[in-house]
Amino acid sequence: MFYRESGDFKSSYEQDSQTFPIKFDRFRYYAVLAIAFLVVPFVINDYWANAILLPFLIYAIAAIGLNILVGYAGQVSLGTGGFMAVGAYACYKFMTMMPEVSMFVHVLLAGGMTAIVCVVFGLPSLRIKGFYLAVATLAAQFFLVWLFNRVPWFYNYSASGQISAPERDVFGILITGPNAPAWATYMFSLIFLTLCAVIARNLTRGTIGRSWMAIRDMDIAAEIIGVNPLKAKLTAFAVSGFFIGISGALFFSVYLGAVEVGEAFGISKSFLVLFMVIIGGLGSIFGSFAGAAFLVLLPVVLKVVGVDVLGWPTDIVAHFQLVIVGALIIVFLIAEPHGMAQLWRVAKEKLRLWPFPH
Amino acid sequence: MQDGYITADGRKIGGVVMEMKNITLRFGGVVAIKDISFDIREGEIRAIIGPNGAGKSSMLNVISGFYVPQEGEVWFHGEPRPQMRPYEVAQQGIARTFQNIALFEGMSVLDNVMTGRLGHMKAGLFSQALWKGKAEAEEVANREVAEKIIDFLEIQHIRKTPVARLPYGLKKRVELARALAAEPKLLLLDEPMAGMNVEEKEDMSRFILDVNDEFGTTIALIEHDMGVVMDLSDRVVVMDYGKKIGDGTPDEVRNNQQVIDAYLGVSND
Amino acid sequence: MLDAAKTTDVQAETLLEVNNIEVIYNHVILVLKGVSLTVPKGGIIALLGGNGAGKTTTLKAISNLLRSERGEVTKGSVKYRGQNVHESDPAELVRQGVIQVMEGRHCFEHLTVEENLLTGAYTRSDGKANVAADLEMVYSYFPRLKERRKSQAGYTSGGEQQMVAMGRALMSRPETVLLDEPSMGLAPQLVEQIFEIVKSINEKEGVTFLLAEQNTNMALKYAHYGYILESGRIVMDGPAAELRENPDVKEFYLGMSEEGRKSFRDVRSYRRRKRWLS
Amino acid sequence: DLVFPSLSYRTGPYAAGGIPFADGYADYFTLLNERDGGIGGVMTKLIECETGYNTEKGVECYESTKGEGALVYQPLSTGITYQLIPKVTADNIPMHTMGYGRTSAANGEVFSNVFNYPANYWNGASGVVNYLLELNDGDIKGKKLALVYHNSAYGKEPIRTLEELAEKHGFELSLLPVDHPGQEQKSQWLQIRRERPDYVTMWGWGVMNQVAIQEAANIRFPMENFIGVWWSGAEHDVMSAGDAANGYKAVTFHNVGRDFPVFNHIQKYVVDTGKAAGAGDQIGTVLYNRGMYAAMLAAEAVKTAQGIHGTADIDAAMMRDGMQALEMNEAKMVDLGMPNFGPTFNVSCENHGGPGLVGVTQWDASSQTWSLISDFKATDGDVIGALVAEDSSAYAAENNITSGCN
Amino acid sequence: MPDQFLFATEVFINGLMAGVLYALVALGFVLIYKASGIFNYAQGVMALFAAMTLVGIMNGQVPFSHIINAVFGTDIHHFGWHVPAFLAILLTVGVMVLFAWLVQRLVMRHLVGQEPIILFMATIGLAYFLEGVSDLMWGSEIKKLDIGLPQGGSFWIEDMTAGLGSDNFYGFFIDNLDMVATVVAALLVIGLVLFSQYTKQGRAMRAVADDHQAALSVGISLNFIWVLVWSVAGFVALVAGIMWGTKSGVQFSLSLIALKALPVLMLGGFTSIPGAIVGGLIIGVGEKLFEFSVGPLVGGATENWFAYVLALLFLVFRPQGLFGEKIIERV
Ligand SMILES: Nc1ncnc2c1ncn2[C@@H]1O[C@H](COP(=O)(O)OP(=O)(O)OP(=O)(O)O)[C@@H](O)[C@H]1O
Ligand SMILES: Nc1ncnc2c1ncn2[C@@H]1O[C@H](COP(=O)(O)OP(=O)(O)OP(=O)(O)O)[C@@H](O)[C@H]1O
Ligand SMILES: [Mg+2]
Ligand SMILES: [Mg+2]
Repeated sequence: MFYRESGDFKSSYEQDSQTFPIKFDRFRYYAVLAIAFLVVPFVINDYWANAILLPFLIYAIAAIGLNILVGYAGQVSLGTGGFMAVGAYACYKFMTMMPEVSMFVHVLLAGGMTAIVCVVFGLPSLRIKGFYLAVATLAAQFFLVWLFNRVPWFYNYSASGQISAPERDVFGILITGPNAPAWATYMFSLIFLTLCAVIARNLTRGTIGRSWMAIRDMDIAAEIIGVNPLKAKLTAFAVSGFFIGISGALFFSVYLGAVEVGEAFGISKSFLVLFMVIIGGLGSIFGSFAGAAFLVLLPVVLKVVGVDVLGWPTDIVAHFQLVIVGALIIVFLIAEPHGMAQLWRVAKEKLRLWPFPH
Repeated sequence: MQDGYITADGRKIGGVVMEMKNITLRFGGVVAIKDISFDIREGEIRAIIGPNGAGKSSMLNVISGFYVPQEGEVWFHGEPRPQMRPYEVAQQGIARTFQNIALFEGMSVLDNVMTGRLGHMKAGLFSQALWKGKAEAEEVANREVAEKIIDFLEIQHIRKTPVARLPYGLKKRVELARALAAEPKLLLLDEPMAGMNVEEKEDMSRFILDVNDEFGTTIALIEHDMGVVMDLSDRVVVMDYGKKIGDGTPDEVRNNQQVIDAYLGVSND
Repeated sequence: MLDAAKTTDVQAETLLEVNNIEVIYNHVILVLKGVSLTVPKGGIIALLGGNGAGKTTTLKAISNLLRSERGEVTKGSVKYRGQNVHESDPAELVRQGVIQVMEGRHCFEHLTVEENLLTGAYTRSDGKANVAADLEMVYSYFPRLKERRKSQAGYTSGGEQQMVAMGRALMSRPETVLLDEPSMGLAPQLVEQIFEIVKSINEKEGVTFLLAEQNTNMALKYAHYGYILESGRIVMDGPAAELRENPDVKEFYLGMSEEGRKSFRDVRSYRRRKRWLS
Repeated sequence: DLVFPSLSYRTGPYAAGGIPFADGYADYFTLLNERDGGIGGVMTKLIECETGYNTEKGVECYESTKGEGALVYQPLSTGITYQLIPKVTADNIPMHTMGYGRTSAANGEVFSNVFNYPANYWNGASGVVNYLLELNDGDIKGKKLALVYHNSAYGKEPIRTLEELAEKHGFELSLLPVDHPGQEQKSQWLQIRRERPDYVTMWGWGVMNQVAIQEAANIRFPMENFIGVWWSGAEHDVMSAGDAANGYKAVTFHNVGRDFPVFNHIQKYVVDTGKAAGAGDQIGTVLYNRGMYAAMLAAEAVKTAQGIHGTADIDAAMMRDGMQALEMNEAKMVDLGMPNFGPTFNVSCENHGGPGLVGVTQWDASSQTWSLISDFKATDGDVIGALVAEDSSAYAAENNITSGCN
Repeated sequence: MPDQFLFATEVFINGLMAGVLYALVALGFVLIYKASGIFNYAQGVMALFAAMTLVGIMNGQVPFSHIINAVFGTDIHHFGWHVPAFLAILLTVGVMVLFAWLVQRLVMRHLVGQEPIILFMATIGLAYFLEGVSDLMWGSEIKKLDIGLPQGGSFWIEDMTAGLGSDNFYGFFIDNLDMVATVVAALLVIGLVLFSQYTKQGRAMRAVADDHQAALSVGISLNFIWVLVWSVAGFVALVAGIMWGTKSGVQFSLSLIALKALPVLMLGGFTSIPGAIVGGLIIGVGEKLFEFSVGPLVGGATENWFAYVLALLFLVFRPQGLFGEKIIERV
């Protein structure tokens, strides 16, 4: 009904390349932003912040980052965990080396650092493709984890090799440490997520985005029509690394507060973020959000339903959780291989034709 | 460099822009191109024909730098072209279409056409990330060019359609649009009309002629439809299993016995 | 060449019957809007139409390859020898004798040319000797393939791949062949040769052909009957000979006007002309 | 109700260890409810939350249970412990990390809400060395000790202590890290075979334990000279090596076997009434005992807190006080049906770690049982105390904690 | 001979053996990749599942007893019989075939013609699913797997070689189980190579990997091919599960051995059966020698990343792995 493109004419190309060319979408987008920024901070509590919203926001950033690499540039990476670790450790080092600087800066610097590391590990992508590349990125994953585990300088020589986030603030408001208020950690992550999403959107709708997609869809043809593969791939690794680094930094400092590299940034993290991206939809920013929400929320929901509502033993619920998540992934892929974002798109197309079936 | 001439229908053909000198290309035991030389003049429509597997597409790949010939040189604008990567070749103003359509399937038609303009867009990463200043202005300006080409090729109605959904013939047209968007000086077309019916071929011919007329674009064209080749091209190179067996105006080629034996066959109307 | 007389004697038994089918891609894109056609046993039927008319879709709907492209026959039925084939697996159809040569070659890139041809004989169980004989037959049709038999299909030229695709289909000793643009990308002699092959197989072995073709001229020359498809609907059908004489077909599909063939260079206006439907 | 969250892991790579512990922890509280009607008349309530040994899930568990009036956390994972240390301190909920977690949390002046009595890893390391000293009549100069450890925060814990002790006693220490999960240890054991250390000690967990014991058997390393920490000394660790594992040892801070009256009660009140957390077949296994022991210590701390605050329905802050004032003596233990089940000790504000008494157990493959072969003995307080002071003051400095007792 | 050299040789030999064990897992990946272009992430979990099923059958465990007991309040665990190893293996093979059929039926046939990454993702879903199911079915405690394979170092070899070096050298240590694994792996590889190169089904398998649609169009039944390869992959998983399970007991971590197989795959080439073996040997030897020589200098535990870095280095020179099919790059 309300989903009408007609009557919503665009008279310039600026308007046509907007993020949300349809008025209704735009409206909904502002509504979501308003709720996220103006309502949620006032009603948030520790549980919602720490168990649901923070992981969602932070994983969404990582998913956007990985989506740029996998979904837009077509370079499948399984090194996400390792790159998040770079973000986390860089952030930790910056936090302890320059305690007086705003947390905001630390996180950005951590992102930058990760971008550099990511580019280095992206170099083989110039020769290695497809699943070979995916497996090759595992080299980054294992090497980085080993490095952070092995070299005491990274964890400031602490006895056990764990790093824990000291208290740091932004404009006097505590952001890290146990005393940081839930709303502050939430807002801090939300701001980063919004920033990342906007940047990602801008990059992907412009020149860079198109050269990434060209490389993804057919790298040889792309090169022949004038895309510099070196530049396209490495910028993708850099931008992706920047986002993933930010998410790693937030993951460590704001969300968990203390991490052990092998456990927090192990290979399962790489897979988790990749799932988010694929389930959400490759090559879609919205999909990154959807995928992160899905994989953060689903286990919690299943747990609540299974343990709290149905009162089943926790282990049976945990096993069923695996079974259900696995089955849902398959069901989703069968229903729509291009992810939740595509489901949404098809739904919109249908709405547009409504009430006619096609 | 020789001077140009005026064709029968009044088009001006300039000097030689590209010259292939004794190109030999081998793949393991297969010799795809055997010591072939020919030139392409500015503003002309140059056809390359020959039986299947003769090495025509390979020749285009050599021109666009994707294949590196074992022997021979490519001269461009009167000087030997150094060994370069395909994207550098493209940046010199050479655009092309592919025999087995090579569109970016995950993108819309418009985005595909816009990729053709990548070489003309220079905004930096930061400007693009913020979508302010140069990036936005550039996007709009280039979009206008792309839209003009979309209009020209009459594909406005599918502008936003993902190319994966298009039928074969339209894909070919989108590919042409993408190549044209680069505003190339030399356009290489590899069987642009395969899989089209007569009416569509007529349209396609029209587009090609107009590009050539309006922008003065030099065109090298591979095609198996002799009607099209003979009608459109100024000069024709004939290849047969890697060797050049004919080169000249359509009429000369049509009457060349070797060409008739190897390629045209007897009953050609 | 064929004449009208020939078309009548093949009118015998209906092999394939497509009844008013509707096809939707991705649950939303309606492509075929009620297509019906019948293919008699031993006939060569041409399916003509412009780009995007739905020829490929029709063929895929018959061979059931649609499903793997997220397309779906939502209405109507496809019957082969009176049996509904809607549910059967494409491989099952091949075993029943219906094989499709897909548009755009679709060779097995990593297999050699010869291996590609041999996969065509996958469903056969009449012994190695017969398969070998047919392999020789295919090589005799396409000598070029014999030269390239040991190279990976991915590295052969476009036309060579087209030959591989054709040859591969012939290797299965089909009863009915669905040919999608067999002449695309082939050199002129070969185009004629392909049609000659089709004709001879049709005549000698009684194989039925349904071919989607852009080369209307050739198609109508060899086919017995033709259907013209436009925007997902059949707009005209009739014996090939009649279609060839139809003035509209002549103008739009054969490129001939009253004065005979126009030069491509002389077509000055490319604005859309008359359509049967729009 | 008295709420006890149990952050268990019955799935994932360490499930085999997590299940018996969680069962023991749960069954003891069930026993208290069934037999005694709770503690001090207030029923206990166990909230189990599956972590899968994963820190993020651990945080989720913590956040979702802390609102329910949780009295004490037993996170059962070093990773989760590090995570929760600042959180429980801010929320003023006590946390008990028995035989794992952050060792320097023994310093209660810095870690006000974290307890790791009765023993920690450094006690464990020292316990191993003391035991070797005992075997060698107090002189292990020039002997070689190899440490095979899980390459994680947990596995690295004993290194500092062992290094100090190596210097002190003049033995040679070589370090052999094994990466998670530890399925492949050929390199490490070939190296051991080459170097022929006199003793091997192990800080392993999960599949790493079994593989190590199997590999030790393969190279015919004498099992008596192979001593694991308490997380490398359960039945399933030795079982898969079969007879070859006979004689393998592990240090411990609690007793083993099912020869205690309390188990009869559990059998009667819990298992036979169908209220057991697991299948009921784990009673008396090492990790079950440990879980139960942890629950018992928690219950005793509740009783202490109830005594201090004069109310039966205590909250988390009171629980902390109870834990800080906990006294375990033999009389109490006999009363509870657990004579000599663990060392006797007192907790104080300064010392959250107890006295660090460590015993040694040994595996007998023919009877398929572990038995205590050396009673709970003191460990090297000088070395450990210095290390605790150093590490905790570093933590205090990093986090602006003013240490001291209130 | 100098001892150091003998030690290095010993490490080398053990590296070879370890490599064979990796290769056993890698083989399963190769099979499925070769036959459908699918990178089957679930291969490791399949090994776990197969091994668990084998132990469960041998011990007469009641499947899903845990849930049954939880739901119905019953207390059943065992049927009370013991199945001989040989029979149990046969039954397990049957279960794996059934599993293959289910995979085809419920997953693969709905994903015909999808991009590789989507199929990859589906196998990840499958891995989760199977992991949950195997735990529910057989419980998550550690199980001992003993089908009578010899274990422990071979005394014979040790004694024979002890004299080669000084007193510090005790002879070569070679694990009996590893030797068995080597023989089994060799047999498997020979069988599989014969199957995929010289049979019609083998050719069809490779065709399917190239182009699902075209394979369908020539009458290759994807469903049949898939059931076939997944069954074979299930069998290979069982073999790997037996070898690794005997070594370390059957428990969750068995599924993680997949991670050890990936560099092997990458190095050998995703599509090559002999590649899996050669890759395995190179990785095994490489990582062991590196740990032996460089490990002590950098603090050890280098094996995990070194395997990947080594494979990466090879790839930079041969992007399709040592024996992988050349990646066709054409326009
Ligand atoms: N990369 C390659 N590796 C091996 N052989 C190749 C390669 N590229 C082309 N060839 C071979 O070189 C010959 C020429 O191929 P090319 O594609 O140039 O033919 P073509 O003239 O374009 O034919 P068609 O009209 O069929 O497209 C063919 O025999 C082909 O098999
Ligand atoms: N996978 C698909 N998803 C969505 N739409 C599709 C898909 N395949 C084809 N179509 C649409 O179906 C219509 C018919 O396409 P089809 O390929 O059948 O045409 P055709 O007659 O074979 O054309 P051509 O001669 O160019 O091959 C086209 O408009 C096309 O956009
Ligand atoms: Mg060609
Ligand atoms: Mg078509």
